[in-house]
Amino acid sequence: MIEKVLNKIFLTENVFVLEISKSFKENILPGQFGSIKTDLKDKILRRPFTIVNDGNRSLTFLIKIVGDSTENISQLKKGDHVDILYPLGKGFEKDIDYRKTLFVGGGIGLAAIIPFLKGKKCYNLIFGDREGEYKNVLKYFSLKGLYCSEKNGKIKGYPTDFLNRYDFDTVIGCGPKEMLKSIKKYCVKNEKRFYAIYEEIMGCGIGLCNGCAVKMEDGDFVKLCTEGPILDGNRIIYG
Amino acid sequence: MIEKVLNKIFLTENVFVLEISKSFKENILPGQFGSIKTDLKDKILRRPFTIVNDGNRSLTFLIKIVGDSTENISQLKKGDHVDILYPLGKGFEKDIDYRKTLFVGGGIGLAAIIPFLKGKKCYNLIFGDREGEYKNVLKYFSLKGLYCSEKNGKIKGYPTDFLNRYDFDTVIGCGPKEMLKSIKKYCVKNEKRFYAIYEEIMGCGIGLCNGCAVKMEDGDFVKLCTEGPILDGNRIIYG
Amino acid sequence: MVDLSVKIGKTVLKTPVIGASGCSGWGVELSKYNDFKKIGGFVTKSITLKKKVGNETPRIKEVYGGILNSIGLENNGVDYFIENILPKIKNFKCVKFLNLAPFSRDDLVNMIEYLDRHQGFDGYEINISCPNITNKKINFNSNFADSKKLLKNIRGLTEKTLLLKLSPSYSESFEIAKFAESEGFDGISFTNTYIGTSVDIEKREFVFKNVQAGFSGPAIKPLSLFNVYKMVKSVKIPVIGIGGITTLDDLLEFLIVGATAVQVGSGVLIKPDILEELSIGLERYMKSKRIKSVKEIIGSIKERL
Amino acid sequence: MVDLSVKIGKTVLKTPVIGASGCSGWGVELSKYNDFKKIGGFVTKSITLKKKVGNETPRIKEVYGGILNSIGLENNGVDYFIENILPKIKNFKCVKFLNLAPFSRDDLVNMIEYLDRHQGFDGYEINISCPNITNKKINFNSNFADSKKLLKNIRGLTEKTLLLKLSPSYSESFEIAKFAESEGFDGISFTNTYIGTSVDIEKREFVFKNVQAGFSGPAIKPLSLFNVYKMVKSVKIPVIGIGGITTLDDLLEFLIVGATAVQVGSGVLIKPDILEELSIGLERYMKSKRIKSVKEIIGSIKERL
Ligand SMILES: Cc1cc2nc3c(=O)[nH]c(=O)nc-3n(C[C@H](O)[C@H](O)[C@H](O)COP(=O)(O)OP(=O)(O)OC[C@H]3O[C@@H](n4cnc5c(N)ncnc54)[C@H](O)[C@@H]3O)c2cc1C
Ligand SMILES: Cc1cc2nc3c(=O)[nH]c(=O)nc-3n(C[C@H](O)[C@H](O)[C@H](O)COP(=O)(O)OP(=O)(O)OC[C@H]3O[C@@H](n4cnc5c(N)ncnc54)[C@H](O)[C@@H]3O)c2cc1C
Ligand SMILES: Cc1cc2nc3c(=O)[nH]c(=O)nc-3n(C[C@H](O)[C@H](O)[C@H](O)COP(=O)(O)O)c2cc1C
Ligand SMILES: Cc1cc2nc3c(=O)[nH]c(=O)nc-3n(C[C@H](O)[C@H](O)[C@H](O)COP(=O)(O)O)c2cc1C
Ligand code: FES
Ligand code: FES
Repeated sequence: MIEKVLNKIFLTENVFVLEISKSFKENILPGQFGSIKTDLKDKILRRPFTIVNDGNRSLTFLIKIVGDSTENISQLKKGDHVDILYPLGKGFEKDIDYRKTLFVGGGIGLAAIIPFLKGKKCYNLIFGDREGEYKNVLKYFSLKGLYCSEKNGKIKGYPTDFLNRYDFDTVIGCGPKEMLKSIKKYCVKNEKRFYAIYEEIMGCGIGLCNGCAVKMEDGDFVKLCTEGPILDGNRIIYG
Repeated sequence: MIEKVLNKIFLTENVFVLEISKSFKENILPGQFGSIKTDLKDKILRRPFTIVNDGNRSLTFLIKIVGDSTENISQLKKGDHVDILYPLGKGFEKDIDYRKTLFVGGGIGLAAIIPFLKGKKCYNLIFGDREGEYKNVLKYFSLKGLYCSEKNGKIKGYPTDFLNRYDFDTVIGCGPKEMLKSIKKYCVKNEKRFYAIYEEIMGCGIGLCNGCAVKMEDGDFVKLCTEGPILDGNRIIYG
Repeated sequence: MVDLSVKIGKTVLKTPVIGASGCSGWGVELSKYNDFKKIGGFVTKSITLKKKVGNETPRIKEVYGGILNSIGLENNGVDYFIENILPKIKNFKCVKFLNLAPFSRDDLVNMIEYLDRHQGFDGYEINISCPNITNKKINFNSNFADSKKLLKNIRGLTEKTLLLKLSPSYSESFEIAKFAESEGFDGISFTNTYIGTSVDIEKREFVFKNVQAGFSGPAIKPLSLFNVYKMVKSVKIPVIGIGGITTLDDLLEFLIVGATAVQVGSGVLIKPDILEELSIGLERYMKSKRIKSVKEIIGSIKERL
Repeated sequence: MVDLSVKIGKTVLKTPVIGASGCSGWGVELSKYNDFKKIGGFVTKSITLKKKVGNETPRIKEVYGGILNSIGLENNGVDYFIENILPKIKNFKCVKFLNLAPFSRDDLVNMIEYLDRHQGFDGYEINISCPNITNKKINFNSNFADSKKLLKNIRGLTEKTLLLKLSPSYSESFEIAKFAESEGFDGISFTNTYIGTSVDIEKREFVFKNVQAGFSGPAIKPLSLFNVYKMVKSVKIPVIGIGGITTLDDLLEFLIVGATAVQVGSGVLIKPDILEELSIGLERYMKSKRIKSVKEIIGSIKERL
């Protein structure tokens, strides 16, 4: 599917918001993603990015530059073409009791949390910002929550150090694997539900290749791209 | 060597003049060329282009878009970087008696002729322009000569149909292989000298790989990139 | 009208463009991106007798110009396929080959006997060349004698079209192909992936737990084009050319050297509608060159003797 | 200071980065682009006993991610080399290996006897693996017995460092390498180019008159990385890793799996100063990681047993 770039705003030195046209009428559920193919000739695979906002005429992404493809996407200008497959992945359809749910985001993992908080007044959010780069991002999406960072910022420490400050029965989390691992430890010990929005390198993104397998506790593998990306965080074996 | 784009002018739909900075002080002889590496990741080899003008602070090229690399080069903007090796090839050092020499150019082969005519008042030039695209190019370089074209244009026919109109002992020619072949036939029959500025696909362009071999009449092969690109047109076996 | 159809065994494909095993899933996902009436067909993911859990992650790594994969034949076994998948793909309008990955001759015989009682597919592609199964004992492709024992009298078990998928990493592949021909196989699918590896420099470890992985994609096309040409010279039965095909030019090169049809693997992972796109592209090419039947292209290479 | 030096036989190279045969010309052109005091060395174009005219054009074709070449060992023979080229390269400050391409055992013996009377080079790389010589009889690499006859007692002819260059296209290469080791060879240069082809669609002809050509460049790196790892496991003498190396990461991957040094071929054709660039890059990497000697990197792969 070829869409067009509508808008691109850099929020930090290497994190930017990308808005593209949306030709498919399907509405997008939280957790669903699009998979972009750049025109870099030596890059074979598409790259997956969470759909952060479904503006029914446009799609919004929050992307951090980590390698060649994200770098290439960051240079797109208004009107440029984007080769993207969407919506992919299984959307989150369960209803959420926002009073009893804790959202935990780490770094660019925040992107996967944003769709859940759109238009919501009160929610519990802990956001870990290792190098303290994401302040503008929180402001841009007008997100409020417990903001912690290892280096600067008032509250020092990892997001998982503050779980016990909240009364919740479910965690919805996305971020680096170490963070998800320690959330699992906490949730299993305290019998909390944990939905992890997981990230693994993908091949096709549409269920053809078995390349995105995630190992679960019963030894079985689950396809992240079609059965995820939101999985039962308490059963994932974090590689 | 990394040079900078100073200027780029499209003379026709797919022929453009490219001017780049010149850091090496060496002066450039007619026939010498530069070899450009684009940033297209799937294109391995450099592409050779005749140095059309040595402006001692800049180098000028006349390039026709025929494939991906020439297309990529045509999109360079002022200030962009150009990865180029130059000067390459053996320059033409013999003196030329312009009254007794006939220059014959075919299509983009004209580029290799231009350095010989720079600043010259009177010379004999036959220029074959198959689809009649090169009028502006001749004007831009203020070249005058017998202009023939198969399709439109006053004088119909191939350049080689008009050789007998001139009194000469030497031909300096560059263009499609069929044209060079028929010039050879004429020059061998009428015992004329023929310097052919030959084009063959190159590998390294600097004498490392033996990939640019041109078969000569005594069965031997000659390296186009270091012993050429100007060769004895009467001895080349045109593939 | 131009005729793009080709025949392999009893199977007639509408176009010579087929989705390769392992990159076409079970066809269900593929049907969302291609009009199955306009493509040749697809080969299913490899099916093993019993459920097979795949290899550890990572299973896939992009390298310059291609993909390294170490999936490890992950599938739920032949019973699960018959109950849950076959019903879903039975009515797909294109040709369907089931790729079988036996670990022993009994496996192969049992699988064919189970499957042959059912309809809804056109034949089998026997895969004896998976590079991601480290257990050397069952790497038939590397051993001519083992392969002969495996393939002997398989022909008698089924009337359906029978293909053999071989690896480019063993010179034995050409002998095994001739043996399969003598045993009545209908075609040879050549090549499977090439054996490559990749190192994580910081961790000083191989990226894949099995060390080796299967290399595929545009980077290996010149190798497969030569291998397919050599195979066409070795057997008279149709050869299905596989390896790095992603453009119309690639497709034409394989047909010209003598491939009766082609499979596209990595190309589908990048562009899931490529099977339809290549079929339409071929049709347009033939119209523009006034070529009435694709058979005029197949094997049209001018040999220099 | 960090120590980048490596030893192969009696030869000590200042860095493990060497220009591959056929892509380094005679070193003369290369000396204009690299400070020879800062690189390991280079291997000359293949030398044959008598003058050898190369193949018909085209001899080189760029394909996706690599180069197909069918040069055909063009050179003016050993006498011309001794008279016209050796004097020019004698005083170059880096290691120089002469690549010899024998068509018979006598060729090889004569060439070494002629050359060994002279100084100004460090050793020989015997090339028995050129894919562009169609005369099957002299394709030693494909036949273990022929190779043994060719290489038997060659060691005694010279005190200089002796390398054997092998092709990835024949499984015999590993046996031949072990034999060369037992015969006292100092190292194995692995791999030569892979066999590929290309078709001119309009003309319906193979691009190369010999049909097959040698495939090299970044596209084949994962194949060579695995081949070199397998060779390191097969012989104890140093293995020089070759195949698609164009970046520092590539160089590190080959050293980590156990290559004592590497050769860069196609990479030099693209970037003639790459030998110096990679050597400097390796030095910077070692300084940043506080690695005192390159020997700490060589073979540092954590094996998963
Ligand atoms: C379901 C899903 C949703 C995602 N959503 C977002 C998003 O909203 N915003 C965003 O910026 N990124 C997101 N990512 C990650 C994004 O896909 C990678 O950043 C991107 O693929 C990197 O491509 P690259 O070529 O720039 O980097 P590469 O050159 O491919 O790799 C650079 C580095 O990033 C790592 N990396 C590459 N791909 C992934 C991956 N899929 N997951 C984790 N690490 C990876 C590599 O290991 C490497 O160290 C998502 C990934 C998944 C699987
Ligand atoms: C010594 C020399 C001087 C040259 N000077 C000029 C010049 O001043 N201006 C100019 O526009 N071009 C010049 N050329 C040709 C130029 O190098 C090719 O046009 C260029 O390499 C094409 O690259 P590409 O990637 O755009 O096309 P490709 O995709 O590489 O090829 C497109 C088509 O052009 C043909 N082609 C490619 N390379 C060559 C080549 N070297 N010679 C002939 N045909 C080729 C191919 O066969 C193909 O049909 C010169 C070539 C040589 C050898
Ligand atoms: C991710 C992936 C999974 C594959 N799985 C299988 C498989 O299960 N069985 C099989 O016979 N081939 C399998 N293959 C090999 C392909 O069918 C094909 O032979 C190979 O990839 C070369 O073609 P390509 O370059 O077009 O991908 C797989 C390839 C890839 C990339
Ligand atoms: C144009 C060209 C010419 C070559 N000539 C020779 C040769 O004469 N002798 C030889 O042993 N190898 C020759 N090679 C093979 C290279 O030495 C090297 O083994 C191969 O190209 C793989 O390395 P690369 O991918 O870095 O190029 C040649 C390679 C190329 C590209
Ligand atoms: S990425 Fe291919 S199946 Fe999930
Ligand atoms: S192009 Fe390499 S030697 Fe001329």
